[in-house]
Amino acid sequence: MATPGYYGKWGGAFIPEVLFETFKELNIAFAAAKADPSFWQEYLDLMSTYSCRPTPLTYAENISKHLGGAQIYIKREDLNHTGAHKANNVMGQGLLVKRMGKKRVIAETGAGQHGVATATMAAKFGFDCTIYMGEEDVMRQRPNVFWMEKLGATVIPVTSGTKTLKDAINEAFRDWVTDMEDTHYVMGTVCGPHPFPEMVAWFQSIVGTEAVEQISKFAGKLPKRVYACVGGGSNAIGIFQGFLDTPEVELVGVEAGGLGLDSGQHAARLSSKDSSPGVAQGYHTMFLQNDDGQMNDTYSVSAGLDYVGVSPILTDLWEQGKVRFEAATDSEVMAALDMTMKMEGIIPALESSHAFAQAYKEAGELSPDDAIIINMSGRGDKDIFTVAHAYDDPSWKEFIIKKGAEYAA
Amino acid sequence: MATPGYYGKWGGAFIPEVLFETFKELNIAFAAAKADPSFWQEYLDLMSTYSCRPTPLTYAENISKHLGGAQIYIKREDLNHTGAHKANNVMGQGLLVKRMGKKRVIAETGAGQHGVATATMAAKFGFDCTIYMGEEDVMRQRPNVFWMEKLGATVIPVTSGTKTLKDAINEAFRDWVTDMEDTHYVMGTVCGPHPFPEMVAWFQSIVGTEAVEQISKFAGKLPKRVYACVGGGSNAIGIFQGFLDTPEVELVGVEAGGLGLDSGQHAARLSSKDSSPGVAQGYHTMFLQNDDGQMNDTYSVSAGLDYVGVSPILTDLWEQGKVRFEAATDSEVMAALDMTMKMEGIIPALESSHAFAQAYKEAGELSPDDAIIINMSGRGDKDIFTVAHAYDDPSWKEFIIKKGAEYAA
Amino acid sequence: MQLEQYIKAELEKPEKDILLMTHIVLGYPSLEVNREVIQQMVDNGVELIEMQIPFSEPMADGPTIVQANQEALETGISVADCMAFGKEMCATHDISFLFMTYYNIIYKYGVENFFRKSKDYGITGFIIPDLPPEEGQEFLGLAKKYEISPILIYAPTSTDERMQTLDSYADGFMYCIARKGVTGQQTDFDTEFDHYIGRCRAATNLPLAVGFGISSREDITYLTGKADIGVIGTATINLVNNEGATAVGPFIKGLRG
Amino acid sequence: MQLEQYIKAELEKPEKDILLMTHIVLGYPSLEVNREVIQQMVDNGVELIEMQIPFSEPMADGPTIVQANQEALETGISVADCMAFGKEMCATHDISFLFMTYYNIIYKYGVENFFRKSKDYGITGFIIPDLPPEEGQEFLGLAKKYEISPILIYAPTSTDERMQTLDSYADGFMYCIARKGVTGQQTDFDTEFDHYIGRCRAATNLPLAVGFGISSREDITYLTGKADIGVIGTATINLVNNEGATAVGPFIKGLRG
Ligand SMILES: Cc1ncc(COP(=O)(O)O)c(C=O)c1O
Ligand SMILES: Cc1ncc(COP(=O)(O)O)c(C=O)c1O
Repeated sequence: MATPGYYGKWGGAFIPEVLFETFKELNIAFAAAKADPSFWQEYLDLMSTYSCRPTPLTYAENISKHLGGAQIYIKREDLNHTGAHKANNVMGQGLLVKRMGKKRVIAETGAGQHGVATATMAAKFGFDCTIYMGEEDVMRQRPNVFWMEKLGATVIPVTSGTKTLKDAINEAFRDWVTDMEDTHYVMGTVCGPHPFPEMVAWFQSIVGTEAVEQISKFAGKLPKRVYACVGGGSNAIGIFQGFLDTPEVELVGVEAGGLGLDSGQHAARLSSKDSSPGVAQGYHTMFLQNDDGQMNDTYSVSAGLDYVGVSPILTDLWEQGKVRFEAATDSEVMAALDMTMKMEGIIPALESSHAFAQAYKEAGELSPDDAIIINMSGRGDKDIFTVAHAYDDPSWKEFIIKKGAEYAA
Repeated sequence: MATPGYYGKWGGAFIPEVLFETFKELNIAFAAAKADPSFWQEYLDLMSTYSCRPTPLTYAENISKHLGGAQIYIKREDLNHTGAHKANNVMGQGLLVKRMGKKRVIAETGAGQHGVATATMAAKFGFDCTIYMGEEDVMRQRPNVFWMEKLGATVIPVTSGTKTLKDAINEAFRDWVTDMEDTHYVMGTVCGPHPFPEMVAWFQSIVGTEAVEQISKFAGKLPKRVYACVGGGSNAIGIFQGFLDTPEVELVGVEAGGLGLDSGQHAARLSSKDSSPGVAQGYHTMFLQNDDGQMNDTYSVSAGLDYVGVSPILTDLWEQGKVRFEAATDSEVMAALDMTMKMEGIIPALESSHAFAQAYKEAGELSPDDAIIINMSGRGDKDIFTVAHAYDDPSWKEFIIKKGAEYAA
Repeated sequence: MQLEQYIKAELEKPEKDILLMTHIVLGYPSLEVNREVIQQMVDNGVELIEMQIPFSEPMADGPTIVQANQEALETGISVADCMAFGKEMCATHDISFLFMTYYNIIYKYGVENFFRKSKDYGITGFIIPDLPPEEGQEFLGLAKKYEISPILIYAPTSTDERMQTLDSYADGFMYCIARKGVTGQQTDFDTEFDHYIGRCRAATNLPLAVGFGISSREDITYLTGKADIGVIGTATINLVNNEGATAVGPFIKGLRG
Repeated sequence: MQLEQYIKAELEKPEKDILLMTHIVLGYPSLEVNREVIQQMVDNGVELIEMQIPFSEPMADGPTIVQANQEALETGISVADCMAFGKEMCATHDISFLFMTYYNIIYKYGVENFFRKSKDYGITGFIIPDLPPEEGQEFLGLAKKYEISPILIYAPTSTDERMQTLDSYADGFMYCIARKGVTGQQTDFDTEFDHYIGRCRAATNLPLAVGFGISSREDITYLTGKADIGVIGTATINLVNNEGATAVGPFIKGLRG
């Protein structure tokens, strides 16, 4: 890295001047924490007592046999407290906030997972908490909103722009520029201005560190490929970090192909031709934007992947050819989810199901002597409204109609 | 134990003659498994790779300070795959079924947790799966029904009797007497005819074994008290087994107090005066029944505790004075849930919240030098419809009304 | 012993190749209707009637009888009402009456008390589907003491060895369930059944009753010569539900010869 | 340099204790209305106008301007339209026009191309709230080359040291945001503000513009003597929304002396 905060030409810290000191302070605090081994130890202790780390690596025996190719292992981030890898980042930032002596946290959330994780962390650490969430995502992920509120957070639906993740990020920044002394913005993914990408990647590296050790133990060798879905990129960079120095391991980032890459209805930044370099939300990366630099309205069945930008770290790795990017369409994702539930008894989040879909497409190309890892970033329970809707499940509908009528009465 | 399957005068195997051979076979297979150390090792391996065992012991620092009494530790069974301790039992029985060469499993379910766990296990092991669930519980726990179906199970709503757990058990037996050669009935709690209580207690003992080790490490001593909610009693007996030989540890089973022990609207077998010895569902225990021996219609905000009987093992321990039984009312439970969410960022299942409620009532009596453990049998996400309803949450209602109208259109 | 003697005596009557035992859920739909149905049964030659005392958890029964149990209980019928009705029936009709119920009913009533009263009334046997002999030592002892036959059950899943064990405890007759499952579904009679009933016959000297899914003249004809008693359960409940109590007489009459 | 000279020259005019800079979101509600509003502003003595090229992610703006950006984009306005309009305004009115936008707009347009065209049109400065000098080295170099003032921002959170650093890069004037937060909320002027503006003055020789929440004659009166330029942003957007473009003239007229 030439300039701190840059990954190749990607990254940076395009922040309003009013936050200059806040970022300076954050950079200093983060650097100090990173340099202090006791901080990481405190983090590991917290994650192993409050969450369930190390999370298991599960051998998907049935699907491996069914596909007849590589042996498939699943890294179980769904078993974290709050149900996703988001907890890794959030609890780490929580420790940092405590160190900085701040008393309030804010966050954006797309799928709601990061919001729930942040509200949880705030409850645990005794912080005030406000969560910004695009109005459309509030609709898609209502159960998460309910729990955030019950955890003591204030959830603010964001009605500007496309009413999704990127707008929630803007709104969180608007809060932060108003109230920065006591407030830390808990960025939920490995994006945004420096030092967020570095910080989030650091906390998420716990996934990769564990995964390397586990696969070596269980499969007796490194995996041929590692698959992770990519929204902002935090779960992907988390697991990929375990394998960056071993080029024989192919790293595959899977983006939301939505209705197909040709449909314009997707959120594929690095696997489609629809993105171009840009600067927004505080950093330089490949964005889905028009020729004028206005951000596009992206689409995905999964709220957590429905985002215009992508981690500058991943963009750099992509540019260097160190990570291959692919997209899985909504329908491929639903099929992969279905198969994973029925054959392994595991319910991946819709986001994570993208990684499963791509791995299933490719597993057959590999030999039964090969191992691959799918990073299961989260569990799918949270997606019940979306999944039941996608299945067009009649008894679910009937149930909701009945409940609705009961409440309307 | 004088007679096998008896705990004091409780227990037994009151089974229809048609199942005689099935039980004989089961007893033999179970005894062989129990005597085979490689079976337990296989179980441990499965639980540590497919689920997240050992589950953590979390120190509830904020609430401990707030209540000013004992240091409160929470055993995190919610972090199991499928979200509750039910997985321990189910995966164990799954291994046994595999050993017996059967191809189909059936189960009853109350809260739906055991149903989801069984459907999950069946998917993992490649078994056919049918789940019996009281129609009233189907209504209360619809999301679980949805997931069971998606996991490949057939869910049969039971419309007989009170349409709750006990009726689901009857119905499961009716299935079993029809189809026993290839079918194993995965009893979900530590009740029913021998060998089920012994078997379920054995698989759940993993909780207590871990808890003893963890509390000794974290608190440097044994706990003063251990709290667990008691439906059938499996999570309670699971953790209690770690402490049965150390009488200085007081064991507290917490039953569903519903609207109060005087209201008749509860499910308190051992902590109320409303129960009497009886024989039903294949075993001898204390039942909530009338003078004629007809079972009462029990009540609790939590489907998983809403049951007329209770483990014969616990009844024996109660009779011997080795476990104290208490009841927590619905409103105490909601308050405990609320406090746990807001102060610790943890969402216990409504069932588990009973244990929290009782522990919170008593923590202040103890000294800050004492430790106590609450067994968190499961996570509360599954209860969103019940909890949101109990909170009378307006935006949740609005959401449901809107969704309902959308589906009705 | 009394029950077995009664059965053997009836079977010796020249026109009786096979006896009939019918089933009644007490209080369903009401004791009045029970009374009428029993009258029809007796008038049309039924030799044994098992009167089921309803229980809230009829684990071994199928949907029709489950619902009958439940609805009977909803009318508020008590075990005492059932006992009194049993007493009345024994006094009124000169055939053999048995109580069928689940163990908890007897257990809560007081097992010995239940035996004593039943004996007084003239009840000849008890059928308790959830009480295997291993759990019923007290019960079996009292059965001996009060000379009420404990009817035990053979199932197609019973091994020869198990049948012999059961035989050592049983009395009156052996209740052979015709197939796996609960009450109320049709049974297919085939060579497998013949083999099974042959095993039953070999295992015990007691008369054999065959129940579960017996509903027609064809069934009874098939059983004649193989078994000693045909048990009609759900069939009459359905009949009463659909056509009323008066349909029972002609139905019973039509079953034999 | 040109911009600073213009400001100093204007301030030397005897009747001008303070200058006014107003703000416009291009295309909101339409370029026609923008044209009319600018006419009113110019006619009533405004010395500088910052024309915001709408962006889909206006991170540093408050709800009114966010919505204006969004609605402008929904009309289909392009960056090219905005440039052409800027050119027209520079040609029509003899005051100072600046472009305000977020960095991505310039970046995608081509930074040097954007400078070249703007220079051609007569644009005097750029305000880019998400481009701190650390990220804007190329931008600042081009600003020098094309003699367009890069307007940098002082905030109440800026330390004296930071202010000096910014001063070393800035040109034209210094944009002092009156308080933390986004555009559009009222600012309370108090001794804390006075202290802050004193620090600003000490840190730079450039003229000071004060913006964020300036909306009334009282505000302008308060700023007079402390700052050189009062910036009216959201206030005129609200005015046009509520009372139409013709209300802008009297409003502007009423702000000063
Ligand atoms: C379960 C899950 N997986 C993946 C993502 C995508 O985020 P990222 O790419 O940062 O891992 C999200 C975001 O909300 C998520 O909730
Ligand atoms: C989360 C949870 N806790 C507790 C129970 C009660 O069962 P047991 O007493 O067997 O632990 C249930 C039953 O469904 C449950 O789902």
